[in-house]
Amino acid sequence: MSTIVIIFYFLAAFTLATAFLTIYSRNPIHSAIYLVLCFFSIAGHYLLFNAQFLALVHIIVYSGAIMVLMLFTIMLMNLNKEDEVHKPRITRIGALVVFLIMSVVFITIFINSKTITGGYDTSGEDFQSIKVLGKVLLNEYLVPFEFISILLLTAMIGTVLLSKKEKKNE
Amino acid sequence: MNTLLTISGLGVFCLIAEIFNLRKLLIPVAIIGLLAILGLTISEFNIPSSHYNNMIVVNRFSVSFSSLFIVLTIFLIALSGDFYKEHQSKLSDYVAIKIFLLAGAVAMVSFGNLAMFFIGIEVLSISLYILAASKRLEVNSNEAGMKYFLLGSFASGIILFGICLIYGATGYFNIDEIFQLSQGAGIPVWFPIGLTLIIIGMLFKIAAAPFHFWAPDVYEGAPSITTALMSTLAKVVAMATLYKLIQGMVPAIPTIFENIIVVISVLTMSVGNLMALRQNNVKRMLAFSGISHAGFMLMALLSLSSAAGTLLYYTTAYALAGIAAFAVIILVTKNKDNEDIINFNGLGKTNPLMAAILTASLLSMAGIPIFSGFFAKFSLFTNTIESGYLFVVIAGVINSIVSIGYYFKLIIAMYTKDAAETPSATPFVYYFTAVIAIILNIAIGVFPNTILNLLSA
Amino acid sequence: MDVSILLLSLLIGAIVTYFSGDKLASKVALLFSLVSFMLSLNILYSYSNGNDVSLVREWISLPKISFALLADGFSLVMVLLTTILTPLIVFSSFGKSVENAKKFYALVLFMSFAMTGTFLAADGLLYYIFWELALIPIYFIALVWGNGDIEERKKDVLKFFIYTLAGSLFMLVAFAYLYTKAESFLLQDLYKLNLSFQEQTWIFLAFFLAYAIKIPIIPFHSWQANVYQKAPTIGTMLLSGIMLKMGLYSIIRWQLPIAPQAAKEYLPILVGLSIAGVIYGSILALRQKDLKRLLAYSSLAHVGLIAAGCYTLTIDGIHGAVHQMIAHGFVIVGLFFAAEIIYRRYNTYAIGELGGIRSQAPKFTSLFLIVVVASVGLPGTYNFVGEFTVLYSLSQINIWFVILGGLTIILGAYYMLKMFQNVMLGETNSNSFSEVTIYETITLVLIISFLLFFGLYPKPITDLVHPSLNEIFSTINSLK
Amino acid sequence: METNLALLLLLSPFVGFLFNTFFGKKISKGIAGVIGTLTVLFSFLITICFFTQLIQSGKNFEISLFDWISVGNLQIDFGIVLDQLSLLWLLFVTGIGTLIHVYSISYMHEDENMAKFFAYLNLFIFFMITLVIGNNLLVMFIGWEGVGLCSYLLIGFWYKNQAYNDAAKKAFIMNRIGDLGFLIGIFILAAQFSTLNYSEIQLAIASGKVNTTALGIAALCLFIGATGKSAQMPLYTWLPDAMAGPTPVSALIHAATMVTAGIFMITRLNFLFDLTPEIQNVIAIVGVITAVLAASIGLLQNDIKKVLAYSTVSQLGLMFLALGMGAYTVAVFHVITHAFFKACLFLGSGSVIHALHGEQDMRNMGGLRKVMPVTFWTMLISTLAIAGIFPFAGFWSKDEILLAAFEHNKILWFLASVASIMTAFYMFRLMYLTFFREFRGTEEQRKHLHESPALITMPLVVLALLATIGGIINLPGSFWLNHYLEPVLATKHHAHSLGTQEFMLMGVALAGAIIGIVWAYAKYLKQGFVPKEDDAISGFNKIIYNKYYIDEVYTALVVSPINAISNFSRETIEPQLSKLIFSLGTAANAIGSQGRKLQNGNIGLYLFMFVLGICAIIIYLFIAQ
Amino acid sequence: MNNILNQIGIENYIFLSVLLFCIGVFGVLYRRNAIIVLMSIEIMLNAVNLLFVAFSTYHQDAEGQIFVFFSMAVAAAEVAVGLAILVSIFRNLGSIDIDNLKNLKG
Repeated sequence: MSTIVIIFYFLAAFTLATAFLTIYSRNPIHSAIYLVLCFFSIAGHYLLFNAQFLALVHIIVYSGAIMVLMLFTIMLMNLNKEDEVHKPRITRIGALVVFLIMSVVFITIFINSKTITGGYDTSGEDFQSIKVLGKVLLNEYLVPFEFISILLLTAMIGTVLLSKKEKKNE
Repeated sequence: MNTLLTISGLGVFCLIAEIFNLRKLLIPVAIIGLLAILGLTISEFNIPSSHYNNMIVVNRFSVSFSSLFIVLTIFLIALSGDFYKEHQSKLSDYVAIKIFLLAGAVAMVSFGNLAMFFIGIEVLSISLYILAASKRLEVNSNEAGMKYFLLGSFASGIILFGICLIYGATGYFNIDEIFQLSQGAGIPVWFPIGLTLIIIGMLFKIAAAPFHFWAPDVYEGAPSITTALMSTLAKVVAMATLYKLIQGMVPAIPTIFENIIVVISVLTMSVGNLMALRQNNVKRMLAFSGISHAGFMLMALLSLSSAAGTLLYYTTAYALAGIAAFAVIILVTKNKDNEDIINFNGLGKTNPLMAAILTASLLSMAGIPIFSGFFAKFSLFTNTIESGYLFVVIAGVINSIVSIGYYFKLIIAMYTKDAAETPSATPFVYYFTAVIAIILNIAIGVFPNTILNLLSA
Repeated sequence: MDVSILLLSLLIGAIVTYFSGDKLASKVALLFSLVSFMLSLNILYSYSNGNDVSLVREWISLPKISFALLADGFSLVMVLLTTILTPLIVFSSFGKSVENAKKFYALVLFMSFAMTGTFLAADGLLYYIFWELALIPIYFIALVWGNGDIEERKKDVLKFFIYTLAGSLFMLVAFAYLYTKAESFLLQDLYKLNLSFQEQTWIFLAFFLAYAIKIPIIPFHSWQANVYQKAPTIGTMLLSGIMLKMGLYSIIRWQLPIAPQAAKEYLPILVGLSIAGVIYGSILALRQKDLKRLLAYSSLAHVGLIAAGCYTLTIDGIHGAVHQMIAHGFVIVGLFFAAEIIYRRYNTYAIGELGGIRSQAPKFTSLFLIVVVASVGLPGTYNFVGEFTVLYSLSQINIWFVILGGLTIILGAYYMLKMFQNVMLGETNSNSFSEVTIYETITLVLIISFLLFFGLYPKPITDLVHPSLNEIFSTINSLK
Repeated sequence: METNLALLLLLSPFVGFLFNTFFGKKISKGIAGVIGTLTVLFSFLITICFFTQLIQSGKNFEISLFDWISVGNLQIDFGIVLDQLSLLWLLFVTGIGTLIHVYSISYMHEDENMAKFFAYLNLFIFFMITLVIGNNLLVMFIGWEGVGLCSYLLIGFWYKNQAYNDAAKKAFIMNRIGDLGFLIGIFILAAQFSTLNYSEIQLAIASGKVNTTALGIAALCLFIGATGKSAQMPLYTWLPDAMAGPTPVSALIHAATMVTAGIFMITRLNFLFDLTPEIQNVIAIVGVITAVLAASIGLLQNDIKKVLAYSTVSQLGLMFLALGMGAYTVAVFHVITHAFFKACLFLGSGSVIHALHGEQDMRNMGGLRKVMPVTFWTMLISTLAIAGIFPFAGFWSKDEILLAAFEHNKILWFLASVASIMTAFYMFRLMYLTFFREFRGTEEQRKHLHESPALITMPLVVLALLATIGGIINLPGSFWLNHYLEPVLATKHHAHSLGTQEFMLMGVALAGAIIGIVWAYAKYLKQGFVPKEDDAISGFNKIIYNKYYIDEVYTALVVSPINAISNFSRETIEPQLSKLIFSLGTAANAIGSQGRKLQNGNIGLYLFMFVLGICAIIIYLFIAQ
Repeated sequence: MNNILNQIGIENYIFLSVLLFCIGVFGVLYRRNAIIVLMSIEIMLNAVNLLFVAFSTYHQDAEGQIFVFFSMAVAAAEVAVGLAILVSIFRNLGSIDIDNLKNLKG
């Protein structure tokens, strides 16, 4: 078993474990911390694929932006207590059952799917350096890239709209 | 292509207008702008083209549906003026979001690449989350927003997963390439799984059973005008996109998958109709009615190759009736704290025109002749019979019968009960919108050719 | 000139009536219905001179739907029935104030428009559209202007609407199916279709459901009495006088020629069911306490006989059915109008509270009696012509059919005379009953003179419908 | 010319009807009556014209006026025929009709609706003429139903009394039962011959090639029609009740004219009945049973008009007996003589009732002989005639019937004789109770006792005269009627030669009549027996007095079940059916209500369903395959 | 350059992603705290992102990675909007327990 495989399994186990703990922790702060760890481990996977740029962006966006935003919200709302009452047993069991069914179903169908027996293509070309990504993003994917700005703009206006206090009788 | 650009431009313009305090002009300008865009869009009708590495594909399908979306948006924005009278400072935001939403909608029907599709649907969804939650001081609106947001994001995740699997199977996001590959042998099973997941995600968006649970709650809780938007524009967009997705990615639906569609279609229309029977809240009732219509629209997928025109017709008929109905509903429930049927009592006496319009739109939804809803259902039935699914049609017929029950509940309330209060003055814009919408509805009912055959040539 | 002008005049009439205001509405409606009556006479004249008054225009190219109006003797007779009865019905309401008159009369004219369209349409979908359109005005007429408890009425009228719509939607499916076979909705194309027996059976059933509910044939009649009772009398007249003829007309025009094999196969059941309706309706009518309900059940019995005539698949039966349709149209309008006259004075339909009217209103009594006698089918009235012919055709199928169907002349006499006795005769009623007004007299006299004239001289109608019925009959009989 | 005259004959009473309907209120009662009478008289005169013409030329007059109903290959026109039979009928219909009109002018003058009465009478005459002169069965059917309608109107003339209205309704419905039979008979004939014209049918039958089974059924159906109209078993019960109408109506419609329509029809179609001996037997048996049964009921009735009514039924039974034996002329002969004496009897009873201000119960009469001599004598003559006393008209006709019966079947003869004896008994019982001994009514009535005015007595006298000499038309030996009717009868009926047997039978008949009279004399005049009060009647008498409870039986067997079914349908089937339809809606609503519980607002549940849905679809698509 | 998939195999990544995705789903179903639900959805999206990158390597194609950028942007936008809604709910209800959102039902 090569190092890479060991690293993969370790990372995979870590990812799943932290993801699970995220959900399982009763304290939202802990959840957030676990989630950050989870994200880091996913970044590790990206690095395994040699996608350094993506890994970096991932950490910046998720761990840096999204999680900070969440933590900030948690703090803002003063939710850092373990005040969540557990769901009724039936829903918890239901959730668990659904989780199991879904995992089994999906894994079954993927096991049933045609396994790739031969080797994997290695084009040898560079396909994931910043340079290539930049070119693809700003040439072929220019329109979606620009359209993303609309998305973000909408989200921005929306967030403002949702939180802006109105002045009465303007 | 131009459509998308100009719509985005118009959206940005609306935001800028706020800076220069041009609120009074906002809605007229937006409407005029949309009309201009409508003209621009229609001018591209006979010029199929693709832009930017097939990111945007303009063809008759996309142009006709985009035009429909634009028309619906015009109506909705026209209604916004009065609806947001109390929220002048946010008006431009609302209008801008709606226009961006339109941009997302247009992207969804004219995508040539799954990236555009995904971003389009996200623009649409996020706008809707915002609009649903936009009455931030009202718990119901918050709840609606939250429910829609959680379930919607979940569905987005499913769609994303589906896209990912398709990418994994084919290595492309470009649907032309995917279409090519999907015909070849040896495509991994990831592809059908991915496609199934995307379709499930879209079924969620059109509120098909059993993915419909969000719809009634969200429709009820959201501000009425947003409900109008969701039940007309959003539903139509999702349906058109679903059609385009399937048609664009596979040459034909395998029988086994058609079975699924049959089951979901029948289930959806039945659930929608049966649940609507016992509703007291008009918006909620129309939500269930919308669910049942989604079931009908799904029948179009059973005759995939020939149903585009029918689907366009059905969606147009449904959306126009919906706009007319909601114009009346918004008007009637304007200063009320709920939308119960009781508010409609005696409308036939206090405001006969509006009552007539609501009646007409409900009759159209019920599929009574000369209203376009009849032709819509009829051509859908014909198509489906031609594809050999007679029993789905019979289920549809039985559902149409059931649907009379609740549509007429409202009509009866309007004409037989006495009004509790005296009518207040009606802003002209409601009349205008409702009348135009219902006239369009009847017009395409009398001349169904105009739309029915748009996509068949 | 073709028949479309008729539709146009009625439609315009409806619109103009709506805008003419409450005061003028009834007069405007009368004017337009008379105009359309004149026009239909004119068309009839032109038709009998050998001119083609039909109209076929392409309307929708895909699916191929035409705006096809077929004017042959048969449809013209039915159109004429509509255009005569409409002014009569409008006129019958003169001297009685109607709330929201402009809407009311506009709806009446609109309904008449739709019914005329149904009788004329020669394209399946067009026909279906008119068929459904006729349902909406009567729904509102019954709902808004009806009498009795509003909650009950709402339920019953809604049931009526849903029920009839349910039936006709299956007809729509049948049409859609036929379209996939024929690639056209045109009547003649549908006639030419070569359908397997099984297909015919299903299509026949789909049509049957629509017609059986509309006509109604038992056991699909449960909407009828309630709606007749609760609708305003004008609505009841429209329903019973014209609208249910739509179903009977359609049997002959659409159902039998399109699915003749099925009709032949199930002839005993169909005729049997219709005759069961005759007997059941009569028996029910015997013990009704409400005048309008009684008349409703009498109508059930009568139309059962007409339907039986249609389903005998003999030329006589069809002929007789057509005669009987027209006769029944007049007589039932007359009967309901008589009930309305009583209601205007006593404000009740309860038979138990009536009686002793004859001594106060001899003129009314005589007129009413003649209508009653006509409905009983006394020779010399038009009803006899139809009844005789239908019974004759039944006798050719099976002697038992005519014996059972013939019970109508016994039971019919029984319940009608009993009703007449309880309503009109006996010791003078303590409430005063004013004699019929001039409007009411004219209406009744017109109806009666029609019934008597054609009772003695039905030849004009026979001559008019004969060729077209023969044509339909040969279609039914041609091998399929 | 002849056509116009024939139309005039037909329409003259109709004009009277129209006139009295529209202007009756405006003119005085007398004028209304006179106009009504004149129109009938006019018809009578035209009939005489035609009659003399026919006698001279012997040629029928037949014309088709216009096409009426055309059914497939069956063309029915509105045609009239004036031949021996129809003219004979017309003669006594219009003749007696005129007399009764005259009588009514006086009899009805106190009634506020006299004009209407005359209108109805005229309408009746019009329909009766239609019935008689039609040249095909369907025209006859118009008249047939039309007279039924008039009968309905006239029985219920005093419409304020619901019992009278019930009687009218009953008459109409009983008639309609027969009419259904008639109609079915018509259908079968139409199907067989494609025509309903009498002469054409006769020709077709004469040419052979007929389906006798079908004809038998047709004949039976037609006979059922006749039993309705002519009050035979089992449909006779309406006739006694029909006495609710004014007495002239009873005389005209329910004694002289309308009830003989059945005999007219069978005589008209004699060629058909001749082919079906089984049906003829049925007719004869039904006739004789009716005769005996009705006569036996008549024995104990106390209502003067009821007695006459049962006597009518009984006499009609005898006529049917004659018809059943193929002795059509005999039947017709008896119809005519019966018309004379029965009309006279009814009018006479009317005169009595008139004098007693509406009293009809014979127990409250008596001793009227002196006060009302004209009425008494005319009635006595008629009674002798009906009892079959030589040489009154009834003797000859009844004797012919008995003679025919004796030749045909001894049992029939015996029963007919029994009926005759009973007839003689109850008729004289009527006479004795009414005119002899002391007056048993109230003092108030006694004061007002008076002979009726001339307008009433004049028709009585005329009719009594006719009842006396009426037999002349078919006296043994001359047999004028036989010869006269020969052209319309298919089978020539040989006249009896007067032999020993004939004389003996006459003697027996006469003796029978005398026995009846003596029996009545002994009981009612000699002993002065007055029938008991209703409650006191018991035993077999009670059964007879209550008409063998046949009405009750009919009610129990037919009317009550129908009403019960009707009630059951109205109260149970209809609501249940309604409920069934509603239950579909209710079920849908119930599902909706249950569904609402699922839609419980819980996001978790929604997601749960969402995921389950995904799993289900995936499993179905990718695992279950 | 050595393709990492030669050693690990694409299946394993698929399984990992699926499991991660399912854990996300589980979280959505299991928790009542809206913010944790939000996090669960992020986990789902990340699972897909991971798979995108794996497929990108599998196909030796940049597009998959480009899509991950889009997906991140979408995630960010969603979180922003989601949190905004969350905040307004918190302001109105004082809690972010999604089980309290049961006004709308039936």
